Amino acid sequence: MKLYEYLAKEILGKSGIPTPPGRVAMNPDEVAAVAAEIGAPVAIKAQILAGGRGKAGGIRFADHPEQARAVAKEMFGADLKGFKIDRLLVEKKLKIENELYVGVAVDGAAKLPLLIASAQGGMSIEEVPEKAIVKRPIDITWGLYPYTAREVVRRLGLTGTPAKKVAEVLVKLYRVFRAYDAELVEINPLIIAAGEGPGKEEVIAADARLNVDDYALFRHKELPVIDEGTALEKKVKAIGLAYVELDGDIAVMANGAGMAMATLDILSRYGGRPANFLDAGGGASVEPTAQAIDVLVATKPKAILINIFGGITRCDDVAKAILWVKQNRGIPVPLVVRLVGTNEAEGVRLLQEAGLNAYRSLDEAAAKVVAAAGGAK
Amino acid sequence: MKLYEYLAKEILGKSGIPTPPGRVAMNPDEVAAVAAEIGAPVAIKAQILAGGRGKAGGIRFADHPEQARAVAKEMFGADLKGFKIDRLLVEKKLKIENELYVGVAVDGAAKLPLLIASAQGGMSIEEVPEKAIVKRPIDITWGLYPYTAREVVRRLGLTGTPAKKVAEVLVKLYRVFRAYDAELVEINPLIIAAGEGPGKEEVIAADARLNVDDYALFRHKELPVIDEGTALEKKVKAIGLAYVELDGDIAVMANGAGMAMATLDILSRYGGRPANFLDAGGGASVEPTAQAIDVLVATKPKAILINIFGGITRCDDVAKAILWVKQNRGIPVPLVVRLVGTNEAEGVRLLQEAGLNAYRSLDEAAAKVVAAAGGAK
Amino acid sequence: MAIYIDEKTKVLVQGITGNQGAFHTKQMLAYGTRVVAGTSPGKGGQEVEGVPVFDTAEEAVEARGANASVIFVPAAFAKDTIFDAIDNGIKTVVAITEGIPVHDAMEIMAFARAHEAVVIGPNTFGVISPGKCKIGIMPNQIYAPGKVGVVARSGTLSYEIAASLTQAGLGQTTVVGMGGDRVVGLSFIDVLKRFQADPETEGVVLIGEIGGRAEEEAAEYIKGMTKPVVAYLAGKAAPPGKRMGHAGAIIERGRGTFDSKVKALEAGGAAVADLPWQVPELLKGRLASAKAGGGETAATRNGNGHGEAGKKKGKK
Amino acid sequence: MAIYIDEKTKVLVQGITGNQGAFHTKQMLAYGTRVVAGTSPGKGGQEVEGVPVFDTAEEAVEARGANASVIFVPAAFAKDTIFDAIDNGIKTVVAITEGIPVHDAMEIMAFARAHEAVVIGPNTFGVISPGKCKIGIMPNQIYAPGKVGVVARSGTLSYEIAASLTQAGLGQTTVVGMGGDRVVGLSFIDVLKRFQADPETEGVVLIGEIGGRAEEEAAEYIKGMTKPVVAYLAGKAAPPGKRMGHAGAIIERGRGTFDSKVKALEAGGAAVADLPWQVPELLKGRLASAKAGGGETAATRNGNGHGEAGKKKGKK
Repeated sequence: MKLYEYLAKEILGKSGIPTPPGRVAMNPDEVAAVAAEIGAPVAIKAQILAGGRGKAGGIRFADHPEQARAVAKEMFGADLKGFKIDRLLVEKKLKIENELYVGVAVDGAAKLPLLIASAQGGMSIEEVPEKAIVKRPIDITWGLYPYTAREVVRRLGLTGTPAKKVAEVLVKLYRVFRAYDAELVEINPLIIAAGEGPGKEEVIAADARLNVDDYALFRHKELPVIDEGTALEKKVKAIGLAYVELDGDIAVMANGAGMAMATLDILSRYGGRPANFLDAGGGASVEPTAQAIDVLVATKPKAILINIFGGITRCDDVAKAILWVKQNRGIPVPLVVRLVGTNEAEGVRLLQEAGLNAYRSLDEAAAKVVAAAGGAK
Repeated sequence: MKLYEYLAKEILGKSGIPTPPGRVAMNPDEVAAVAAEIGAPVAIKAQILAGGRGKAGGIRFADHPEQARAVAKEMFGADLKGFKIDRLLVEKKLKIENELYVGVAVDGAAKLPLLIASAQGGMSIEEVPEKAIVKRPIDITWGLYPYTAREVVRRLGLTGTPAKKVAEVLVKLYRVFRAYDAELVEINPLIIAAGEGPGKEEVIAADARLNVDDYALFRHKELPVIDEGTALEKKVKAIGLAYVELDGDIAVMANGAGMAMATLDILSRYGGRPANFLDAGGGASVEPTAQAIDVLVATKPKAILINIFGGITRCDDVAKAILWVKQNRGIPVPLVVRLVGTNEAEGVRLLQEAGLNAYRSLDEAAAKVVAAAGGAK
Repeated sequence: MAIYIDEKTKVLVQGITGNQGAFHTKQMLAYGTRVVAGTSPGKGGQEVEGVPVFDTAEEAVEARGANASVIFVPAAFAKDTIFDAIDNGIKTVVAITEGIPVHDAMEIMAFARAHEAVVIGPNTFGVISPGKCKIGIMPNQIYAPGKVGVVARSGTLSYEIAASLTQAGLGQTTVVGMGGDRVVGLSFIDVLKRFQADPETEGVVLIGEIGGRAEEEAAEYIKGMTKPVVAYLAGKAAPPGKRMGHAGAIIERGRGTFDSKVKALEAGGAAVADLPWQVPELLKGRLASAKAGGGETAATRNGNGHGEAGKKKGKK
Repeated sequence: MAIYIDEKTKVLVQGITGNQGAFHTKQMLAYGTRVVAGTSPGKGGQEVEGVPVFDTAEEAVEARGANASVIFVPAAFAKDTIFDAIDNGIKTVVAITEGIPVHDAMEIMAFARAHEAVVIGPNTFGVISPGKCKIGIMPNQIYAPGKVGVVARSGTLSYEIAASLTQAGLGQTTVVGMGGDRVVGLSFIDVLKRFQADPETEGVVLIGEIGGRAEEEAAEYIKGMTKPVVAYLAGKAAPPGKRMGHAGAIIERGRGTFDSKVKALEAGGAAVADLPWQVPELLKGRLASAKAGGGETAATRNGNGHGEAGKKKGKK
């Protein structure tokens, strides 16, 4: 789950990392009020769950509260990178000396947290040349200690007060990463501001991103629920399954991500164009599977392909789900079912009794559904 | 630092371990008020920093608030195991099914936390036969997980709801141990109460002890400061040195605990009786050393022995401290100094210039001071 | 021989009293797996499918000599349960559970490393050495004993391919599911090393997918292998930037694309099948030429397998 | 030979810019110790007594090849500093710092164990191999190279006894301070094993005190040693139940009493001196009879040393 910038900053702030004075606002009046409260000039930042916001015009500035209100009026409701702007973060505009990147992410290959830092902040870390990035795997058993942070800031070329303060931020950032079950927490840019002169430099998180592991949300009731994706994606997520929208006309359900992808590959090979795919996952029982099929029907495809190789998923459960939808909602388009594996015989029998056919070969089923959808394109 | 029972219970309660309803009271009226509030019968428990309180009469009961007031009047101001009672914990009297002991302590030899549990609670763990005690060292790297707690409760012979709840208490108790830098945290007795029938048993911390590592108090500003020991011991502790009162007439200062003990041993051998001993520690500078000598003088001994083998402690600093006390406060009793080690020549020179003699041999110094104090006893 | 598990493996089912735990205990017993014990805190003393249930792994190991464990407990309890197994000396843990928080997974792997235990999964279908032992949730009927090692990221896709291997007369030494989560215990290389060292395994099938760098890294190792490797990769038609169900299956910044993986694997000497059911034929070709060519490594061969089966080309 | 440190040891002083750090750097250099670097975060680039100061142990190890470290930082920073040293490959850490929280000490020892490093201390006077290397705060002038190993819980008491050994012509291979805190890195047995294995060490002096069970455990090990051991124990006159400065030096529930320790050590074959300055004479007797008796273990000898020197008895 991605958190809005302002929520991520609230969490960083609570953890002792300095953030700019400011607050989120839900309408232009509130924007003007916050600008008056914290003092202009201010930055007005669209709160959307996507990167590259700055370049897309999602960050603007105002020199006084009235200007802030005017700018806010333009921004609210506007579309930014596919998201409608419904909240703005109003912050004191910062005097920037230097911009760094610091982040902690899960490194799947190393099976460890990875501390990432660069002296070239302000742009997406993907655009920073590899040699300007410091990466340091952290032993999750022991955590990130100040000495490691000192080693990293030395590699960034920092000295004096900025070195000390950035090292402190790294230690706190890792704590946030752990405490909030983050997949990624990053501050970009982490800015160094002049403060009141040499030795008084300040280090401030100017932008922040915090993505919390969906699997760990059960132990983070303190966090607001933020739903991403289209309405349909949200609906399927609520059932507990994975759903991806594509731009073709054949709706696809398969069980297992690898099988789902292979099914798309095979459809493509036959010239079919998938409308979406739905991963029925491992071991979904009758009811969620029925709900999932219902979702597929609702996308109004030209045809539907259900491809199940039963392991933890039982073929008879899938058959029951199909029959439930057929009987209760109706399936108005051609449905091709491929059903093998656990409890296959029982599943096939149930479908046959209801006059539905089930294929054993995926090859055959794919050819069939492409034809049913009007042939190769 | 030892915490009073009521403070220890506050901490356990905040950590999710059930404690009896109740509150501390500082006078008989308050005791009666608490008794009325929580409902009689109540237990009234003297809050002192010593064990064995129950046997010594420090726990009494009352059936109604007026009786509670009367009992409290008798208890306040009374002496209990060398402590004057100045606060009482008033708690709901519990119906006890079963009494357990659970605790976590630092195991110096294993260099690990040690989980200790026994089905024979209610008495001092020292009195429980070794074979009735379950000990389990905890890998501090990983902590205490529920599975370990389940293994321990199984060894205690618990099953069903009590097993489940006691296991939960163990996990929480370990968290308190770690979070509060405890040297020891124990619940004794941890009682199992019948609750509303089978499967509804409740597990409640009826008494609790929490000793926090003095060295870690700097990171526990949330805790109240509780001073133990005599006035003099407190004074020396404030200087940052270790002081122990004994019952003889020769005041002893040495540097290092081993040396201090050896000095007492040698004095004893010559028939001398130490009044106390003060460990000047490693590397104390002039001012605290002078304050320490000042404390020794204030105990009005018949003679004073200062035995310094300088390592991190410098002999010249010790000499300066002695001279400062001599000049500013006066030393009215015979002073025998033994001074060797780091900066010895300079220290001896300073003493000699002020007309004081310093011995190189501890044997000789010990004999001398015993004679000065009136000979062997 | 087989890798990770064989006929001597004594299996503990953790979470045996749950629906999935009980169902798959029955399936594993039916397959002939020596399921010796189960755990379920608070339910010690019960039986599931004739298997005794204990409160703790400690008892299960003491009383029944379990030396491998399979995890069916809910995600929130998985870390504690796996720690329980490993701390009590179990060196092979198969974590079926889906939805384990990734921080828990990192801690599990660190704990396993410190105790020299192997964790297969999480979010895996398990591991099977056909005819000897099955630990997992895969269908019983699709495997056969034989000479092919199979390692896969994805469950059902591996069933598809295992079934086609069996149908083609290519039995398996062991089929290993690495698991679909972002942090899992085994890498392709870990498993390939075992297959390379296993005297009974003559060829290996690697079933990968887009995203991450695991297949590219495996390709480097394959260069030094003396046994032929045939790969199938899912996700050719997947659009970049969309997460395809598995945590890793997302193409980001040109990394982990289908083409880069195919290229790396072929450069490493593996053959890459276009369609799942082409794997057996490709492998047969490779096995035949390996027999003819002796112990050369994949890197010294110059066969480029991609499309071989489709184009019906023989070995050069 | 010496144990733990010798003329090849290159020392890093952590906390070199503080008063104690700077003072003892000077003393160690004066003794001839190869102090090659210091650390003090934020003060990299400075020099102390001609020794270069770095911000991190990493730089000190890279630039100067430090392979041992001595800790003078305040207690609150000790854990981070020791982790820094160990994580950068230093295998011998001497922690002088007093007042380290006991939970930090437990974590330090776990970290050291995981990294196969030795921590001497905390709250130790250090370790010295006379004539070769001194890492610590002990006076320079009281030691001499020789054949006796000394291990002590307490600093000043060990100075007293080391000085008396030197005066009696008994030089030392190494003198080790275990440290006075409740949790320290070394046990008597750890050090005795090293002395037993060290070809140059011919006899050992053990300086213990009341409290705990360390001396009793050491006594068990001494039974199997081929080298003579003489012990001195402090705390004979200490009243039970009072903590005598050191964390462990308290007699509780009849454990760790002076008499129980003397009994155990004598049963183990060690001689126990009544007074510190009797140690050299006792040791000379033991060394002479060990030479006469060859490689017998302490347990096979029947000498009871307690009071030997006082009573001027010869060896039986």
